[in-house]
Order: sequence, then structure tokens, then C-alpha cells
Amino acid sequence: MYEFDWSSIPGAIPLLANGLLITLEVTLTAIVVGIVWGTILAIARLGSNPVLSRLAAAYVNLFRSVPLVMVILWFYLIVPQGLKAIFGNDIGDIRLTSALVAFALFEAAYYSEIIRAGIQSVSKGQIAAGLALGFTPGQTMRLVVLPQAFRNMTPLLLTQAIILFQDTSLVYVIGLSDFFGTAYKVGDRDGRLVELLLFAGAVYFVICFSASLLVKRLQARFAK
Amino acid sequence: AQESATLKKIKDTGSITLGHRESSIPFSYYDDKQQVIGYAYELQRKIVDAVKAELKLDKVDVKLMPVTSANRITLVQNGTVDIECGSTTNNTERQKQVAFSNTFFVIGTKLMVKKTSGIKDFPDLAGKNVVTTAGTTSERLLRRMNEEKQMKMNIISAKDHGESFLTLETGRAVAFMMDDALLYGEIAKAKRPADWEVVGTAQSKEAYGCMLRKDDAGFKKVVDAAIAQAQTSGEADKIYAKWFMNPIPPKGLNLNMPMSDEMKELHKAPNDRAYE
Amino acid sequence: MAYNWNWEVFLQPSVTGDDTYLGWLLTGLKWTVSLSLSAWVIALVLGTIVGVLRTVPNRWLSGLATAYVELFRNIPLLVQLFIWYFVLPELLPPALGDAFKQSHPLWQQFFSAMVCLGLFTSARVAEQVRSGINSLPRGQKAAGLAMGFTLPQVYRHVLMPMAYRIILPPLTSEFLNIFKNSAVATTIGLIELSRQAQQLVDYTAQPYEAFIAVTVLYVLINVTVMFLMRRLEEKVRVPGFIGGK
Amino acid sequence: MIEIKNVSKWYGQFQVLTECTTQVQKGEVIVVCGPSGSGKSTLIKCVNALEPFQQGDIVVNGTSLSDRKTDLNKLRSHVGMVFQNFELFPHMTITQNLTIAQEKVLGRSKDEAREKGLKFLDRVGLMAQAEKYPGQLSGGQQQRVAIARALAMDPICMLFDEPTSALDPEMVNEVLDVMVELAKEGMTMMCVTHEMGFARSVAHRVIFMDHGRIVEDASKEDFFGKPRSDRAQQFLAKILHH
Amino acid sequence: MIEIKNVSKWYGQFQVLTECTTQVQKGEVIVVCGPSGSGKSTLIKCVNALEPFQQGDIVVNGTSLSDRKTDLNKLRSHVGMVFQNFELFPHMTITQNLTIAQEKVLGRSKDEAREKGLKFLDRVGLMAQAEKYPGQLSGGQQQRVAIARALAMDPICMLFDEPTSALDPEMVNEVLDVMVELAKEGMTMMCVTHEMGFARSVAHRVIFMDHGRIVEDASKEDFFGKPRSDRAQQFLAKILHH
Ligand SMILES: Nc1ncnc2c1ncn2[C@@H]1O[C@H](COP(=O)(O)OP(=O)(O)OP(=O)(O)O)[C@@H](O)[C@H]1O
Ligand SMILES: Nc1ncnc2c1ncn2[C@@H]1O[C@H](COP(=O)(O)OP(=O)(O)OP(=O)(O)O)[C@@H](O)[C@H]1O
Ligand SMILES: [Mg+2]
Ligand SMILES: [Mg+2]
Repeated sequence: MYEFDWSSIPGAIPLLANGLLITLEVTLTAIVVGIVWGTILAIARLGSNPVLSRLAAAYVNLFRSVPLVMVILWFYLIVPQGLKAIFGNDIGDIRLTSALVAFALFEAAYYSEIIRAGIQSVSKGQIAAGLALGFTPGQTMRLVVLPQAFRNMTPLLLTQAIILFQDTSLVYVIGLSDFFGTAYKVGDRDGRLVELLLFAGAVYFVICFSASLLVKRLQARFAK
Repeated sequence: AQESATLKKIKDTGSITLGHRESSIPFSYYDDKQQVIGYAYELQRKIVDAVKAELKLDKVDVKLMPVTSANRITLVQNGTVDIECGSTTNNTERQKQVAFSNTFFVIGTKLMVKKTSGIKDFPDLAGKNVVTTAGTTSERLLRRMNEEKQMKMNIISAKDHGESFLTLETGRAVAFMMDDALLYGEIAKAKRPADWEVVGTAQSKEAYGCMLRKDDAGFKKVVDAAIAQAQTSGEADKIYAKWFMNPIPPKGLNLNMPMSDEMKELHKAPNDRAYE
Repeated sequence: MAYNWNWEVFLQPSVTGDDTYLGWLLTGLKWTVSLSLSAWVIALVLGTIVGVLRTVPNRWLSGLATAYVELFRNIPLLVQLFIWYFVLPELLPPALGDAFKQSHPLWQQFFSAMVCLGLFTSARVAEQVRSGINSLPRGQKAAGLAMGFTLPQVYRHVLMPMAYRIILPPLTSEFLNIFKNSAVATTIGLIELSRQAQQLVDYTAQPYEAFIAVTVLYVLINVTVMFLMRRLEEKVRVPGFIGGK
Repeated sequence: MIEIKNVSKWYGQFQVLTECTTQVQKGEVIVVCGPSGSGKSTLIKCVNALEPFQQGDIVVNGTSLSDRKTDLNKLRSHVGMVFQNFELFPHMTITQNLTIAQEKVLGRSKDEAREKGLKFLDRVGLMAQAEKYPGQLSGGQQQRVAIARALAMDPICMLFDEPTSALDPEMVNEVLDVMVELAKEGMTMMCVTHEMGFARSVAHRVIFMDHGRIVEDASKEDFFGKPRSDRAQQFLAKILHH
Repeated sequence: MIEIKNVSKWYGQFQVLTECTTQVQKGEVIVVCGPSGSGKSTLIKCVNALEPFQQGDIVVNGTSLSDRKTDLNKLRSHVGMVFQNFELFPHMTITQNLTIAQEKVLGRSKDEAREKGLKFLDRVGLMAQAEKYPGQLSGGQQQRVAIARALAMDPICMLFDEPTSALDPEMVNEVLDVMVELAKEGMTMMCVTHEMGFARSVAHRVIFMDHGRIVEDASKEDFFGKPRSDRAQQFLAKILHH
């Protein structure tokens, strides 16, 4: 039987808290940018301009077909060098920046699909009603469709945010010390990997489970 | 001085970026306050001092950049870090991609085993599960040995040293092949250090060097000189004792790894030769 | 940027001399595909059972199914994988644990990753199955019962055939996800596709070629799966139904 | 044939049915009407044991529903039910819809089930559609198939829950015609419907429900002649005005 | 007021409207009826430019819809439209539903819009519901709000697309009453509906459509007295029978 030794954890709390902050930072940035950029993509995709619509679809499909790990590595190892070739100057510690960019762009693809479904979930009759009142198509989108779409998809957006929160653990591949990365490094440093992994799992569970309970509450409220 | 892109850049920007490892104990790693420490890191700071003197700068802004075994070469190549000192082996293959400074450490690749396992050397491994860390020279050696001598070992490539040791500790593998210095480091971290030992004839000697960009002789000269100076002046011996024969952070472990003959030789005659 | 493009690197024999680098990529592909497919079978079977249980009118069963889903949904895959691989064998009876740990490492890695991915995905599949069943008109179940079917018969003949058709598109994305998620198995040492990408970077020092090749392979897997699932969708499409012929 | 004795039912706190009592004789046709939400569907579902009830008892053909030993599946197979939204099984052809329950529930052979199914399909005038899928038929046609499907089980009585209210006005009559014919052949029927024309022509009794209670339970003549309760009078006025 | 000239429309290969021609005078009330899928909704949506058409022209109040220079949004704001499923905006209160278009489209001030909106809300008898959300009202109430919303825009004519067919039978009349009143006040109206009672009492003309064509276009008296086409006769028979 394995001998558990939890003594590393108390001393590492400040480090772990720091890691959790980074995790939250990546998650929040990706949510905000992802939703804004995702909405633009979704509208482009549903819009009448065939070029924009194709481009948006291609973007979404590309990002959705590559593992997140690969995307993170791409934005860490490959893209910065391209940028450097163009701008010719130095890049410092880009781990956080590249993770933020990678997650935001990656999540936008997923959010745009949710938002597209949300827009499509608003009945055609609502659009007709908006237009019939004399709203322009833009006004109809803004005043009638989007508020309902966002309301319909809030639970889905939040669920995606929970998945995203979990996925941030993958930034370990570029050595960024998010919560999971920190836990892993502390475990590695002290030779207590198993304990730290179990601890990390428990923390993730508590956070994600509470969040998903919240989502269910919201869902129940919207269902009324 | 010779024309050097790196030195010029350091002079222009007033800053240098150091690549370091996060958990290569005792070469380059974080203590519990997220400060970089270690044997290689101390030498790296000496190199910074030498660069400062060379460029006659009062102050150089030092930026720290943690690297992993997977990305370290790329980051040196693409200019993200100016010099990486950690536990990187200098070999001819890597020399095609980057340049290496004077050797600052010589290791031998050996085995860590449980004292009670009865395994004393590499031939005992035939038909057994053996773990090593992915992407290291040990992995290559082990695979090649397996191929050439038909040893029928099952080789597990773990993601990092910690995982390798865990694989050994949990009984998945009977031996962990790695650079001896790192093995001593892992033993120091173990729950029962007394259970483990390092055995076997060194399969290869490897020279650890700092990585620099290729074709920058001016910078390399400054770096080489700094390392040689430390080694011949006896300063490096003191640093060695500090990191290998005394308790080190974060948990006050003592590696108890006496200086090898190769190291003594190196300190007498500094060089940048690769063993392979 | 001074970079030497060298696409022929894939044809060179590898450092260890046992294969070409292209061979490595193909080995990686093989593991990625077999891991994903076998995990998918687990996910479908368990996901269906758990998903159905979540909709049955028995509190205990549906509560149990809910707990299952919540447990596997709320811990990152990465953490779950480490737990399956490193922690669980330690909690087994020593004889069993040791037997597992002393088996061939590749088999251990594959097995842990397969079970982990399978269970992780089954929780998601269960959610899809549940929402598929719930999205059917309530009257369908009543109609089935009213004709004298038992509850299992209603599920078997009335609800599941339509529920599966409805959730085919989201199931397709879960199926795609399992291929992508299999990349996580790299962390316990399974030599699947993304591990080979990193190995190639280590051994050939040609990161761009390695990454581009592996990315293309993932996209190819994706395209193939989507193509097959489209065909399946067309095949089971119900005439006269939404999106039907 | 059907006895409903003092049945009460709650959804959580909310009482849907309050002490409902009535009975249907063999061969009788009963129309149930009342405002939306008054509990008509619930009452009819209770007869079929599709919804459990908390108080009272219902006895169908001598079998008590609240008796634990009653095999509800078997009972349901003897009671035909037709739903507002047809509830054909969309992934099966019309023929499969007609035969599956005969085979799986009554254990009839494939051929026997098919013959019987097609006989009733012919009766509702849809022989030509046998190999189509429900989604390819109009609403009226689907509802006629649903009636045929129920009849193929040789039910001892039929329950209808607003069988025409999801139909386009044009199609209402094709379904009502089938129902009228059934009633004339002596089938025991309990129909929730607002088609007062149908009630006038074939119903024996009309039950009016409001707020979960049976407010009127009268012969057709009495109901249309002089409904006793105000609520029923108002309702009739509203429904018949246009 | 509304002139429909030889309008044809296709969805891809499928022709929905074939050479439809008719006109509506100021103050006239027209009822459009016909079997499901005959193109009634499509025709009425074309009048409002909610659907484009490929041939012919429609002129509303002197403005040609096929003229590229016509500001369609502005035109729509002058034509009131009421839908089968009400289409109130569920995320806004009743008052907001009534005022938003007045403010954003006609540029009225908040107060003015509110005053106007509540005036019409009062007219349809729902003053008490002003601060509720659509989801909290019954279908009949929602449809009355939808009519008030359209009226608040001071439309020059009103289009109705089966305004009562999604309603429980009890609620049909409360909506029809509002429409009858409007008609009597002289509003120009074009109503798709199967409520023949309504047609009989206030329509001036009845248009019967089938397969995308206007098959009959007759005065109310002629239509109910002796429909010329067989199809219309059958349709009337089916719809009026029960
Ligand atoms: N599953 C349920 N849970 C809670 N309340 C329910 C449920 N099903 C029905 N109800 C409520 O029970 C009441 C009676 O419903 P029922 O469907 O029997 O009415 P109904 O008379 O058939 O009305 P309608 O004419 O609209 O079909 C309604 O107020 C309804 O909201
Ligand atoms: N967006 C669309 N694309 C293709 N076909 C359509 C579309 N909208 C309607 N149709 C078809 O056009 C025809 C006419 O439709 P429309 O809605 O105008 O009929 P309707 O007379 O209003 O019928 P109902 O009484 O069912 O409302 C139908 O056959 C319908 O299937
Ligand atoms: Mg009902
Ligand atoms: Mg219509």
C-alpha cells in the first residue's frame, strides 16, 4: 500500500494560490475574448456575405479539429517566431501571453458554435416581428435576437467556461505555473506527486461542481 | 572584442535573458519562494557578471525565463533566451542547432535501484521494465542498448524526472536510468532515501554546457572565459561543495555526491568538448 | 529567421535505428486511433446506460447516475489520467496492483488511458443521451406505455432509436473530442501522435516540420470522422422528419 | 366498463384532480370538455394508468388500478389511446407502427400482425400509405393511422385526448368521421374534445370539468339544453359563439 | 391602399405564389383563406416585404416594393402585422414591447411612447398587465397585446396571419372581438383566418387561395352564397360542416 505524506501541501499553499490566480486569469480572459470574438464569428457565419461566412466556418473548423495541447504549443513555439521574423525584436517571457492568446482564439471557435446555435434557437417569427415593426436588420439583431439568444445559451456558455477552466491545466505543456502546473511542480520538487495530484483533483472537483450547481440553478430559473 | 550579435543586443537593450530549469535539482530550480537557485544558476550569474565587465556596463537587467527539455533548444535558437544553463548535455547532434559553452559539469548515466532489488549493473536489466525520462540522452542510450544487445527490456519513457522516479518508486520499473547527479537529487527527495542507491558502470559520460546561439564566437568567448576562470580559481569547487555535499533548499536535503575524477580533471583543464 | 526547412527528415532513419521518423509518426497515429476507438466503445456503452438511468422514474438509480456524471465531469482529464495511472494501482490489493504494474508498460499506459478517456467521455455521452431522450415529445413515452409496452421496451423500441438520431451531431463532436483528448495520454508516456511530435522535436530538432505534420494528421482524422458520421447520419435519417429526405 | 371513484391527484402541492367520480358503460360514448388546465388530460391518463393518482380508485373492466397485483402493462394493452399530437413513432414506417406492439406485446406473429394492421389501415382509408413514414403524412392522416394502431390491439375501449386540436381545420372532419363511425359500431369511448358537433351527433353523455373537478356530468340533451352550472354555460357560450 | 400585381415567388425550384393579383381599398377588410400550404402566409409577408418576390410588383400606399430606392424598414413601420404565434419579445415587459419600436423606429420620446402604448393596451383591456412579461399572460392576452403593439405604431393598414389559430378555443373570441371592433372603426385590414364567423360579420371581400394561386376573389356575399370554384366549395364544406 502506498504511504501517503501530505506534509508538502500546507507550505505550498501560497504557491498554489498563485497558480490558481493564473488559472483564473487565463480562464477569464479566454471567456471574455472568446465570447466577443465568438459572437463576431457567429454573426459572420450566419450573415449573407459568403466570403465572410466561409472564412468564419474555416476558422471554427480548423480550431475545432486540433487538440488544444497542439494549439497551445503552436502559439508558444511557432507563432512567436513568425512574429519575430516580421517585427524583428525580442520576445520576453511569452508563456502567459501565448497561453492567453491560444486559449482566447481556441475558445472563440467553441463559443461561436454555441452562440450560433443560440441565435438560431430564436424563432424566425421573432425576426419577422422585429422587421415588421420597422426595425432595421441590425436593430432586430441587437434588440430582439441577441438578448434572447444570450439568455437561452447562458447555461451552455457557463458549462463551456467550466470545461475551459479544467482545460487550462494543459498549459503545463509550456511550463506555465497555473494551478495544476504548480501542484505538479511542488509534487515533483518534494517527491510527493501522488499526494499533490489527488489534492489538485479534489480542488478542481469542488470548484467545478459548485459552478455546475450554480449553472443548474440558473437553468431552472430561466426555464420558468 | 569580436563582433557579436548577442553582446550587441545586451549592450543596446541593457538586458540579458537567462534560460533556467524549474526543477532540475540541484542545477537549476525554484526554491519555495519561486527564486531560481542551483549549481548551474550560480555559474550563470557569474557569466552575467563577466558579460557586464566585458561590456563595461554598470547594470544589466537580468530577465529569467524558465525552459523545459522540450522547448529549450527552440527558445535559444529563436532568441527568446540568450543563454541557457541547466542540465543540457553537449552533443554533436545538438551542436548543429546551437553552440555550447565550456563544460561545467560531467555526469555519467547510471541506474537508480532499490537496495534490495539485487540489480547491480546494466546486464541485470534484461527482460525487465526500465524507466527513463523522455527526450534525454539516457533514453537514446537505453533504446540503442536494447536494440543492439537484444536485452528485451520494456522501456518506459516518463514525461519528467519526477514521473520517472514515481514509476520506479511505485514498482512499475526496477531501475531508473539517468544522469547520476539527477539520480542523487531524486534519492534526496524520496520518502525513504535509505532504500535507494545509484549503481552501474556509467554508460556514457556527458558534458553539461550552457547553450548559446550558433555563430556568435564573441559571446561564446566571454562565457567560456567566465566558466574557466571559476573552475581554475577553485571557486567552482566551493560551489560544488555547497550544492552536492551540503543540505540544500527547499527541504534541507543533502545529495552526498562526492566529486568524480572527471570533474576534478575538468576543473584542472576547462574545455568545451562533447563526449559524444 | 535562420531556419533550415528539411522535410526529408521524415525519411531519415531515427536515432535509435529501429525505424524512420515517418514510421514514428505512423506508430503514433496507430496508438492515437486505437486508443480513441476503444475508449469510444466504452464511452458509448457506459454513456448510454448512465444516460438512460438518469431519465428513469427511480430516484436511487437516477441519483446514482447523476453522481457518476458529476464526478467524471468536474475533474480535469489530465488529473483523472494521473489518478488512474499512478494512484489507483496503489489502492488496489497489493497482489493485483503489482500484477498490473509489472505488466508490459505500453499495455499499462494504454489500459489506463483507455479506461480514463472512456469513463471521462461516457459522462459527456450520458448527458447527450439524457438530453436526447428528454427532447422527445413527452407523449412518445406515454404512447409506448399506452400500447402495453413495458418501460424497457419503450426505451428499446420507441425512445432510444429517435434519441440516438437526434443526438448524432453532438455525439459526432464527442467522438472528435475523444481523438483530441487522447493527446493527454502523452503525459503518462503513451507514444501517441502528440508525444511523437514532441519526440521528433527532441530528436530531429526540426520543430516546424514535426508540428505541421502532426497537425495535418489530426485534421485528417477529423475530416475522416466527420465524413463517416455524415454518411451515418444520412443513412439513419428518417424520411419526412426534420432534415429528412 | 370504466368506473372512476372519488379520484384525487396532486402534482407536488398542486391538486390537479379533486374527487372525480363517474362511470362509462359498455358501448357508451362520453365527451369530456372544459377550459384549458382543468385536468381533462390528466383524468384520461389516469384511466390508462399513465399517471398515478393518490386517492380513490379506478376500475377498468373489473380490474382495479390501485391494486398492486394488477399488471398495468397488460391492462394498457387492452385500452386504446389516441393523443393530441398523434405520437406515431417517427422512425418506423406506418406498417411497423401498426404491427410492433401487436408483436412485442400481444405476441402475434409477423404475418398475423401485418394482416390485422393493414385491415385497420384500410378502414381509415390509408392503405396507399403503408410503406411511408409518419413525417410524410399530413396531420389528419397521421391521426387516422394512430387510431388504426390503437384498434389493431383489439381494445375493449378507446380514450381520445383532443384528437383534432392539433389539426388544420380542413383535416378535422376526416378524423371525426372515423370516430363517428367507431362510435356507431358500439365502441366504448371516452373523448376529450371541444368539437361540439361531434358531441351533439354521437355522444351519450358530456362531462364538463373545471379546476380539477367534474362540474357537470349530464346526458347530451341536458348538457346542451340547460347546463346546470354557470361555468359550463359560460364555456358553452364562448365556444359556440363564432 | 394595397395593390398586388401579378406577383410570383419561388423558394428555389418550388413556386409558392403564381401570378397573384388583387387590391385592397382604404377601409376595406379582406379575409384570405385556403388550405394549408396554399401560400397565404407567404402572400401576406410579401405585402410587408418580409419575403422578397421575384416577379410582379406590390404597391403599398403609393410606394412600390420592388423599387430599389424604397426604404423597406420605414415602409414596414407603417404596416401593422400580427402573427399566429404572437411573437411578443419575451425578454421585455408588456410596456417595453409596446414602446421599444416607437422609440427606436419612430423616434418618439419615452413618455410619448409610453402614453400611446398604454392607451392601446387599455383599448384591448389589459391595462392591469402592463408590467408583466409575455410568458405570464395567456395566449389570448398575448395576442391582444400584439395587436396593441402594432396599433401603437399608427399603422395605415393591418395584416393578420391566422391570429387565432394558436389559441385555446375559449380565447378565440376575445381576440376576434378586438379585430371586429378595429374593422368597424374603418381600419384597412388583410386577415388570413379560418374563422368564417368573423368573415361573415365584418369582411368586405374574401380571397380563396390554392396552390399559390388566388382562385377566388369575391365579395363576402358571393363567396358564401355560391363560390365559383369547386375547390373553394369543397373547402367551405369541410370547414363549415361541424
Ligand atoms: N407533469 C406535471 N407537473 C405539474 N403540473 C402538471 C403536470 N402536468 C399537468 N400539470 C398541470 O395540471 C393541470 C391540468 O393539466 P391537464 O393537462 O390535465 O389539463 P387539460 O384540461 O388537459 O388542459 P388542456 O386543454 O390545455 O390540454 C394544469 O394546470 C397543468 O399545468
Ligand atoms: N422558407 C421556405 N423555404 C421553402 N419552402 C417554404 C418556405 N416557407 C414556406 N414554404 C413552402 O411554401 C408553401 C406555402 O407556405 P405558406 O406558409 O405561405 O402556406 P400557408 O397557406 O400559410 O399555410 P398554413 O395554413 O399551413 O399556414 C408551403 O408548401 C411551404 O412548405
Ligand atoms: Mg390536455
Ligand atoms: Mg401560414
